[in-house]
Amino acid sequence: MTVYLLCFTLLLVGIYGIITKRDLVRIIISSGIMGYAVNLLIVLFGYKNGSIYAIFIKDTPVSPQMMVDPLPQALVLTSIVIELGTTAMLVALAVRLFEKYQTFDITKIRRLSG
Amino acid sequence: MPVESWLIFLLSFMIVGSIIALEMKDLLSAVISIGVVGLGVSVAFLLLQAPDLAVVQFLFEIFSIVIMVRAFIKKDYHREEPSRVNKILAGVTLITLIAVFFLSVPLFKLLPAFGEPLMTTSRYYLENGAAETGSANIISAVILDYRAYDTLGETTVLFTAILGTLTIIRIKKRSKVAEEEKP
Amino acid sequence: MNQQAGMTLIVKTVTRISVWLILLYGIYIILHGHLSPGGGFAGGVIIALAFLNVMLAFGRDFIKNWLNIEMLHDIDSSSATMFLAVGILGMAFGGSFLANFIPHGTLFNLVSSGTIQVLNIVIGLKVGMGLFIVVWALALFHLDRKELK
Amino acid sequence: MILPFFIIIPLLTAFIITLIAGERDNWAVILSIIAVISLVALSVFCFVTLNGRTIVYEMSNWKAPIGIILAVDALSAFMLMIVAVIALTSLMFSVHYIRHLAPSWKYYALFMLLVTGMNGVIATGDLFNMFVFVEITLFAAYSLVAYGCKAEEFEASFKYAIMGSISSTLVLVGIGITYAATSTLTLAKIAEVLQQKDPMVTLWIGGIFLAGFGLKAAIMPFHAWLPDAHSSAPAPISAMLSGVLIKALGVYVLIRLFFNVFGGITIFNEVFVILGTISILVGGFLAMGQWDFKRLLAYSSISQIGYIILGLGLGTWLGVLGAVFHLVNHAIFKSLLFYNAGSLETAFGTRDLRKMGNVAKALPITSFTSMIASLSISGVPPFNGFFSKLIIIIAAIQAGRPVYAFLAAVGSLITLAYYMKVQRFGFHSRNIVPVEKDVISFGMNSAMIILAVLCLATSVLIIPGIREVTLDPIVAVIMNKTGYISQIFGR
Repeated sequence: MTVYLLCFTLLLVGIYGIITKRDLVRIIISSGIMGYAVNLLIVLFGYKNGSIYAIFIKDTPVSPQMMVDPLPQALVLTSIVIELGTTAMLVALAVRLFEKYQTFDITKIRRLSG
Repeated sequence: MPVESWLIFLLSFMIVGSIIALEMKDLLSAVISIGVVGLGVSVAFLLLQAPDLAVVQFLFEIFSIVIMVRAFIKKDYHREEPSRVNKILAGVTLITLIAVFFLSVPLFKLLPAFGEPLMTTSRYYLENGAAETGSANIISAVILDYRAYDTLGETTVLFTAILGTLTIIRIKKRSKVAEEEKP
Repeated sequence: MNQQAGMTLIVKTVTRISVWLILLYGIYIILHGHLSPGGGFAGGVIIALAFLNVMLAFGRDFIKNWLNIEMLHDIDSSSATMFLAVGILGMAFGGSFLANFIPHGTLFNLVSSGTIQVLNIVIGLKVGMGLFIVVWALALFHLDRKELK
Repeated sequence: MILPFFIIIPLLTAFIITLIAGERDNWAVILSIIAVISLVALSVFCFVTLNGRTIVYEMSNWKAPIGIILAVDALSAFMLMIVAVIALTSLMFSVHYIRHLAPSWKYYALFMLLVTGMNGVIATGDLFNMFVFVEITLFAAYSLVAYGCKAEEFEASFKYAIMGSISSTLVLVGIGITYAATSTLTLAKIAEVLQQKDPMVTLWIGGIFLAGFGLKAAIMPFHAWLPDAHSSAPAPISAMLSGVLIKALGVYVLIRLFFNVFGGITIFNEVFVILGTISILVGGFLAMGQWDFKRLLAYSSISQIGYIILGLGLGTWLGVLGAVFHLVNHAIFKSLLFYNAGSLETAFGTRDLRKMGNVAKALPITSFTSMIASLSISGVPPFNGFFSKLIIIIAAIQAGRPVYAFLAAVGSLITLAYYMKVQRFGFHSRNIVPVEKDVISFGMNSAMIILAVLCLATSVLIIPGIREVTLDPIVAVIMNKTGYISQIFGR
């Protein structure tokens, strides 16, 4: 239970960073933190006490009951790649924004009214 | 229960690391502390018996650090501009997030405790995954056979992200030098 | 090969050896995707990091003629099309989209799990080429901005 | 048997366009138009031959809870048809518009990926798979919004990307908690397991998903990103975003989750009604003050989405009928209005209503179709907007909520007001402004005419004879609530 709550606080730190930070790079960093927290939370849901990784090895028979839950791990493998896609896209946008506005401060990037 | 205590230590280390990453004035050290937090996640995956994930997280972490350093540190801009952070907004968000935290504590009790997952569908994967798909690595079996459609979507996400980044950075596919940017 | 591009001589000589080992390790991870941890995604990123290593050590112009960048674009999109082709073949032979229609072979040996291995290779190529193109685009973007000034 | 083709056709086209892309983009244009026409034919065929059944297609030959399934019922087939039709008209409009803006094959590849993502979200019956295809749609939308490479477009795309990453994180947290509570990912199985679980879990999951997908549907508290993103995108893309994307990613998913999976809990219906009404009023007031044509249309989208959410929140048969009918009407006339904005922009080079001159003679088709669209969106009788808003208002009265009915009517008046402003300044103002001669191509005009005709045609849907065949099976699917489980598992 405490592990879930710690992971949830990591998520809240990420959300805090996105809402209050002024600097584009900080916003990209906090979106990264949010991604880590969510991936970790899903894998935490899939862990079984005293289990081993879900890979059969040639000559050491392992009973399937002793293995950890493979489904959350498959989901998180996909969402890690999505995280990288988001970061690459945000970095590309931030670079072009810096080229146009010569600043990383989101409050100064205000050409759109309202 | 060594795993849970190790995880609690690692998670609190990561929370401190990410707070430092947000509050640090210098940009380069902020990016580096985020790298450390990412590697902490990779170690946590190892503790949670997920070697597949630890490798992929570790490598993708290196990649996002390379992209960020490549894009941001090259500029002659290391210190964050001293913009006036809106104190009220920061205070209000902090209070609401703490309230959300305490509201969700009883809700986390509803879920099965840490270490006792229900595993109704994934018991099928473990029992006859190797037999039906012929792959020893059950996670590869789940990704590439049982839920191969997810991975098709996943490849398309990566394809779209790369195509989108190229569109935004306006590198023409055929020409050698980037075309002159229209003002 | 002009000396001033890229890093010092020591880094270049070390990279000249280590790049091939990294590439070999990446291919190993892709091929053994269904037996050991790792697989298409991990192996692909290792290949992308190998190319990145060369680009950082030897500079952009060296890599432009060492690697044909247009070919990378084509491999990237053709491997994505191959993934879809395997899916359609599965629909034709295996009964439904993305079915595992290739015979599984015996457990634990190298060529053993039908389309899982084929898809691992396809994803490895896709992730490897695609990620290197992203970093290449970022590097090229800085190149022309300096010339603009 | 035909279900995977909804995803294969656009995806294969996108990959082939990337492969054969040369300097000139006419290959890309031909391929994508062929693909979208085949999608329109496929979706119409699928909707017609459906008559009330739910087609289930098991991916890679595995049964429902083990593998992933595609589940298409009347609601999904209807949404697939809307996506295909609006994609076809947007493509026809963008052939000339994009050549005028920045010709490149990338636009058409990203457009096909956008259509793939939406088709994937609508057709799938698996929760995590829906999230992956939502991500595809969002990535394609970010880069298409930033396609023009101007400063405001990067800013709008960055803010849209940040909002998108927050909502994706919330959705992923929701999926994690749903998996922890029910340990399955197939929507029908989740619904089945959630019935035996403690109702607090369903409320918690519903709250997180409401926040996550509400952000994508730009419902009131989460609407901030929409005006920037929809106004700075190229016109055909804002038509796709406003007309279809916020519906396929936002409203459709909310319907599927809150009616078919969670079984329409009264608390969420109340929340929908309140949020919908706030969206109607605030969206309308904000739209009044706008002078930029596309920002005005973006704010009016928020207000019209409010009507759909209000209709759904009522939970009665009539309310849901009004919501579904308004959903298709809004897709049609909002896309038409964005096309008009696009053609005005190419003709005058500006989006500011004050700087526009007398268009009636210079661009006859644009001004005539925009008159039709403005009348139908503000609910003037012969057009489709009138009937759907009327049904929602009557349903609100019947459901014993006269206050919301009154507010909806006020919202409709506000809509009428700012569209009259658009007509007066945009199309019939007195100042003479130089107009670029014959810059509106045949493709753009035909796209506008098709949608104008559809504006009239869809008002026919309300006649009882035709309604039984078209709208009633959709409302039956939604009102069936957790009957969705027996539809999927066939018992």
